[in-house]
Amino acid sequence: MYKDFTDEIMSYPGGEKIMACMQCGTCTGSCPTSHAMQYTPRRLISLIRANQRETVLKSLDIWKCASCYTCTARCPRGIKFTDIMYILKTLAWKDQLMEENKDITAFYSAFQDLIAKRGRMNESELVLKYSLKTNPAKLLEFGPLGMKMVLKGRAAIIPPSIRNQKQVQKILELAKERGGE
Amino acid sequence: MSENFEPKILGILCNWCSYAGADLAGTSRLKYPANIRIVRVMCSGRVEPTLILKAFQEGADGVLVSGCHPGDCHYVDGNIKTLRRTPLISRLLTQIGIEPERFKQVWVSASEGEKFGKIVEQMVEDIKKIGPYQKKTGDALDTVAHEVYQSTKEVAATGEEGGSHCG
Amino acid sequence: MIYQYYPGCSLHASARDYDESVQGVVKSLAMELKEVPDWNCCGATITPSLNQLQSQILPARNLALAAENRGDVVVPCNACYMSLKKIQYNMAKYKVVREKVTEIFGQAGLRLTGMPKVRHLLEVILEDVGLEKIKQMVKKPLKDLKVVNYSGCQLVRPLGFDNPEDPQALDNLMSALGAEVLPFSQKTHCCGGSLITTQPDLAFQMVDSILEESRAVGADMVVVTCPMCQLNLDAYQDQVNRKFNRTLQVPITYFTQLMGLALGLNKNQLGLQRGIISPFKALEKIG
Amino acid sequence: MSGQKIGVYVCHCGSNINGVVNCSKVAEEAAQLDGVVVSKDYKYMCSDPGQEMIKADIKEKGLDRVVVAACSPRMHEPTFRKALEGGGLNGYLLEMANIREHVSWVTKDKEEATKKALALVKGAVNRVKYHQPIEEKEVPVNDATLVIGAGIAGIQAALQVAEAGHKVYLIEKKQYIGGNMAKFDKTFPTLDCAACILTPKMVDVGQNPNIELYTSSEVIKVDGYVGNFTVTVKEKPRYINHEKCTGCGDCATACIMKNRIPHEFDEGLSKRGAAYIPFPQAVPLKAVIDDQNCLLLTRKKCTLACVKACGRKAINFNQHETIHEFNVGSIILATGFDLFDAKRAPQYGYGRYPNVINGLQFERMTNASGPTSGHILLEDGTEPKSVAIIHCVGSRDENYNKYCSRVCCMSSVKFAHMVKDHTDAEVYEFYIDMRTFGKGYEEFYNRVQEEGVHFIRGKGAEVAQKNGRLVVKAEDTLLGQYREIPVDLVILNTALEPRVDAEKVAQTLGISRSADGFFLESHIKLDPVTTTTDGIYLAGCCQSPKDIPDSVAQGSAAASQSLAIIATGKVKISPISASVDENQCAGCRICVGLCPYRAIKLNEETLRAEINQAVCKGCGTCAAACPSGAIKVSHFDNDQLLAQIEGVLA
Amino acid sequence: MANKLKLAIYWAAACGGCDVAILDTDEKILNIAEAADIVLWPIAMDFKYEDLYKMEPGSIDVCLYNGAVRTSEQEELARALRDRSNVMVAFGACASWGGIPGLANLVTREEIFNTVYKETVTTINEDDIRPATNYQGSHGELHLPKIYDRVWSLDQVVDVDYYVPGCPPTPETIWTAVEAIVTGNLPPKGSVIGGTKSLCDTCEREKTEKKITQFKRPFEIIADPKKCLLEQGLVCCGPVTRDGCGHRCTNNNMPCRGCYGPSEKVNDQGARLLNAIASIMDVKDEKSAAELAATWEDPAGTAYRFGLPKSLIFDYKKGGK
Repeated sequence: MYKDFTDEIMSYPGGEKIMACMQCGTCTGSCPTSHAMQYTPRRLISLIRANQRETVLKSLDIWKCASCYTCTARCPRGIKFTDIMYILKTLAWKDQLMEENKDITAFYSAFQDLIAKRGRMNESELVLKYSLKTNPAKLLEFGPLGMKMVLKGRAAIIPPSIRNQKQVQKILELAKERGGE
Repeated sequence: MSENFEPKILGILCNWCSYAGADLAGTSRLKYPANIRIVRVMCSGRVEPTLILKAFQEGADGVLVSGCHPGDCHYVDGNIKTLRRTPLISRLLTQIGIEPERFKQVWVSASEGEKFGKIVEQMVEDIKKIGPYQKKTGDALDTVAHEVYQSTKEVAATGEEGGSHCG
Repeated sequence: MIYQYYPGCSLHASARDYDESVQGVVKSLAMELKEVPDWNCCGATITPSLNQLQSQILPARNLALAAENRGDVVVPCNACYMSLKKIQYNMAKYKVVREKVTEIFGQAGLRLTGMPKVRHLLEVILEDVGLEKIKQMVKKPLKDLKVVNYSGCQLVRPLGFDNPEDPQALDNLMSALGAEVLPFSQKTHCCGGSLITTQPDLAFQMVDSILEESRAVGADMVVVTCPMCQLNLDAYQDQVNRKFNRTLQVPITYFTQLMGLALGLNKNQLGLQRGIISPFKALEKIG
Repeated sequence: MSGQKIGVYVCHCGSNINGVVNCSKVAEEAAQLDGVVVSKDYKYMCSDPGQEMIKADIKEKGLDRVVVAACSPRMHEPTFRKALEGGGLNGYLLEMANIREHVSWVTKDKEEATKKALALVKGAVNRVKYHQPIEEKEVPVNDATLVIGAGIAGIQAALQVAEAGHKVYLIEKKQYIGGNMAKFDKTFPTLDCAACILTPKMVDVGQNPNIELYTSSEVIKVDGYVGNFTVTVKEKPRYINHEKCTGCGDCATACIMKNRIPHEFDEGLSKRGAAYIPFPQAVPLKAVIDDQNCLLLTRKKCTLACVKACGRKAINFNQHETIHEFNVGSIILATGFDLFDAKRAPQYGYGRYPNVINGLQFERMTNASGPTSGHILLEDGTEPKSVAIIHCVGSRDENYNKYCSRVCCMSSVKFAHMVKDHTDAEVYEFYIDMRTFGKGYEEFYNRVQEEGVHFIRGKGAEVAQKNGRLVVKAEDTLLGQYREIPVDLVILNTALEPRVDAEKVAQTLGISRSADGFFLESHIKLDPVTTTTDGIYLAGCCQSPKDIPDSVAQGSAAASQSLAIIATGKVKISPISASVDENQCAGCRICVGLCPYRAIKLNEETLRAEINQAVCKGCGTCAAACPSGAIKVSHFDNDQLLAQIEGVLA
Repeated sequence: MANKLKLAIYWAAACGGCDVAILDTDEKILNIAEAADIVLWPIAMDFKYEDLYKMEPGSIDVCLYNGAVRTSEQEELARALRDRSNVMVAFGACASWGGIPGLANLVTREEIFNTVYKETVTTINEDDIRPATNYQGSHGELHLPKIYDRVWSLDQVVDVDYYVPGCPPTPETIWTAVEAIVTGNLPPKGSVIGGTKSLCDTCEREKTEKKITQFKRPFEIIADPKKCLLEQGLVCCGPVTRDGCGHRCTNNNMPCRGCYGPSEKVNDQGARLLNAIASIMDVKDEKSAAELAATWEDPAGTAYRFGLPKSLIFDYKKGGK
């Protein structure tokens, strides 16, 4: 369906300018987490253009993006690298190619499940679900902070929800059916 | 509409920016559809709707007018006159039954060869969707009318034999 | 002026203080906020990481609901603000997004009847009320209060209303309220909000560099415009300080809380008591 | 239109056209067209044999119209017009069909290309039937030249014209000449002292009797056309009598605003008063009074210390602006560039951190007569131990300027050398690509590499302060790692941008600008000096960023263009112009206000519009607007265009 | 009376004003009657088709055909009259350029039928009966003319010798035409009876440099009777319209609507007018141009009030080019 990985990335909104990259590294230099990456943003672009799909999607580096959009704002060639990171993450998620990381899988799916269930987010339930999915001992870690939040009145005791939850579920399902593109 | 409909597009380009821009597309070896036929004018301000209507009369499916970007006119502000005319010409064309996709007025500078190619590409695509321009030559019943006329002539001819002039 | 209010999930939970101060301030400014009926979560940074189309459809539903009513959509949360603006941008720019969203909407009984303007609360206050008027309304100037202003990322990038590298809006507002605005290079550096749960090591470092500079320049508090930033810098501050051996605590306040104070509202009315790091000591300066 | 004899010539342009378009088929089919008596295809029509073929056919076969299907008329129309004239036909009886740029080079499918080429040929054949002979107009040339801008390019051009014995009016907006180059210390790649090579030229300008220098002056109006421009120049009052002033500087010492105003010439690194001497080698070496800061001029209140201090009574606050008018034959535009304001990219900390400076500030710092007497110093007066040089600030960047500023790689290498030369500091250069293409440039780069400069391939992304020290954040792309490099001084090598008033200047002179905002040349390769307006030439950075050797070369080239016109004594001007058919004009006045050159007037006696042929440039806007169809534009008239449209669509 | 002129007058798609205009020549009508024998004038005398078909080619000296061609009957008569007339005159704006009926070309026949036979509130037509050419009645089959898809000017259907412009032609114009015909002092074929330049030529209103800041409709302002109407924002067709009408409209402070057709060198009346007017709009950017242009209500209907079928876009010979 796609000529190569570059072609695939370019087919998504935000991915279209990837061929314009001149490998200047402004993205990496601007990135608050690139210091912890094996493949820096600039290198990821190189890898994409070298058709190394698996290497890229397997890498946990793409999950280190903090969505701060500094690379996007500064890119001298107008490449929306934050959007490309999102595209990479969705592909890795869809094709289940990412290296195993319980924390990431559990947190992201807990969040997504909550939206599907209630339409809105609440931190208490999210943390609870996340901890149960990973390691219930985590609850002890979150415990002190959670208590403080409760005491300060900053934890929702009754989970919020919306009236037309069916509609939200329906649009989410329809979106999923359409390949998530 | 036919499967392999290839629209004919007339491009009227100003000499200094857009024609040079189209030249640049050439010198840069950019490929774009061969549907456009370019006619050069010195300034887009030279373009009058007569030229556009003539194109449709001659079987064009679309007309593209292009000049220098406002502020960059070789003749100071000829393109300002172009931009004054465009909205009224577009409305006139729409009113007389020419779809808006068929007339485009754009700005292409001498350095925008790539943009020129893209514009042509887009226009060809848009016009392919709406199909060929139907000339306003009237309805298919022309032939019927003609037949009626012929038959009345026959009636007249038969009548002549025994008739006389009146009035 | 009537506006449509999209509070976002946090303001009904962990950022109740923000919501309280927003309500207080808008009342003083004679702005009317009406909540977008039955709004849903915008998907934040999670949904776009998992499913491209879902991440378009979620905020799009909010726009469709908002389009039924009149008034600009006012968003107090940076992340929600960006999500909503981004879907607008994508729908305008990409035909495929437009078509898929409308197609799905068609099947779910939704219709996008217009494109309401999406604006951050700070943007609305500065543009529609204006600094001049705010200056006149100040009852209790924030004199002697030294603040650093932290706009965060998504207020200014990629579709924000202020300079993405050196935003001015918050500085101007705080100066107008009488506070002393200290130079701060971390204004738009990321706090790591989206990574704090899953990759705390990365995020803690980011939180620390923001807090560290605020302490270095001598700020009494960090002013924020986003519940995510506030939570990160406030609730995790003790953990971060422990990790990097810092001793000083810096309170993190919402711009609306300080604005409320300056406009003469009561401290507790503004949720100031809800800060994990209490701002009260720092606020003694202004009495 | 019967009885015409048209010759059609289809050019192969080697394989450029014939590789895609079936030229012989086009020629064959063109032969069938009404009025065509000769139709041939040939390898290179623009070659001598090609042109001879046309001439011979005109003579032997009695052709009265010619169509050449070849490259763009913008390329070879003059060539083939000459060929027609060689055969005894008026050059305007030619029409070209552009089957190279508009067909063979842009079309993939050969069949489609051939079809399109034939359509264009049909259009040309149809059109040429309506062509009329047009005589080109010749006008005498005024032998004076106007040079706008007295930087290195303008100075070079002015001197060259003046030395050839012709009058030059040299106009400079600033109070002194020399432009940006006067601020430099050393020049790459030879490390010549900029002042040593520029100052003699500046002095020559001051002394050459053929050069009339106007500083503090601006061109406010240009009328006329090639050979006969009338230029209006506004000279601002300087409040100094130049005859009397000796440039001693006593007024500067006396001024009560002394040391209070940032000095532009030192890029803000030093302070001056409201009365000051711009710099020691300034030409003219006269005092300047800054009307924005002079207390007398701004607040009407001052002790007049300068007036008292001036022994020659040269200060005169009653001066007013003067308007001058000159008649010149050609104009050389050399207005130079503005430096990108690094504050527009706040991530680099310019304006926030005092030890972040731009290239020109560094030049001033290293200049022996500059604010630090040639020492590279930090704000606290100490020498830096580590210096970063960031390339491409504001260049090669969609957010600011897409183009490469061309001089920064080399000047950065020069800066690195200067730092190494003046201090013991480590130097880090952050670059995207090294572009050292000139004579001796790569060698210079090599030399500086060997001096121990660290070249880091990665664009500096941000300058921050950590623990009281500046750090440059960047990716070392060859390492594939994010790096933070602590330094004491950061030099931002910022982009060269079009002057902020470039748009106004372009409008005043009636010339165009390219997408990047610089003035537009006629042809980027073959005609980089002339503009699209005849008689106006470009030199130096106002056309595009360039270094000193290129600016000088272009200054000379522009001068030779001016001299060529003067030598010819007369110029041909485009004969394409509009005229009014009195028998059709109803005097409605719609056309009158449309002419950008005010060439149309209503004759109050006949109540008919009249067009001044000498002023009309032939754009045809009036003809398009004339409701009566009374205005004709030669060579672009309705019958010609309509016939062509009919042809290309047939 | 053998050398009396044989005159035919026919009324096609028109309002009838042209016939009235002939009567309007007042006492001159008597002169016409003196000079000519009227061999056919359906509005005034009883004629049958066969009377016409029985006539020999050339048996009519002059035919004044008024009205545009919209139906097969009108085309049939045009051809029959042409065949039998030495001189064919398109009489009035409708015959010459399509006139007011020609504005129907802005919509299709189907759209017109839908409006007339279906959509208007007062229409009750449950069986959706539409005009048809054949009808089987109790006494046999009836035939009705076909309504064409568009309106044609006379010269798009048959060869025309002269044009008498106007809606309707002024008595002076009619008399000039008749006089020319009677005296045999005929202008070149294809001539239009009237001036050659545009109406502005003889318009006495004061003209200055033109600029339009807003388009106005005649009812919106009381125009200054001394100044050019165009300069006051009223769309006046004078600049593109043939002189010769005697300024009937502009003398009454109303803008010219163009009924005398295009002046000599104007190839497309509407397009030329529109372009001329657009050129003097007082705007400098695309946004304000669009905004100002939007204040001109119905550009095509104004610029082509009397000449739409002769616009280049519609200008074909019927049944081919």
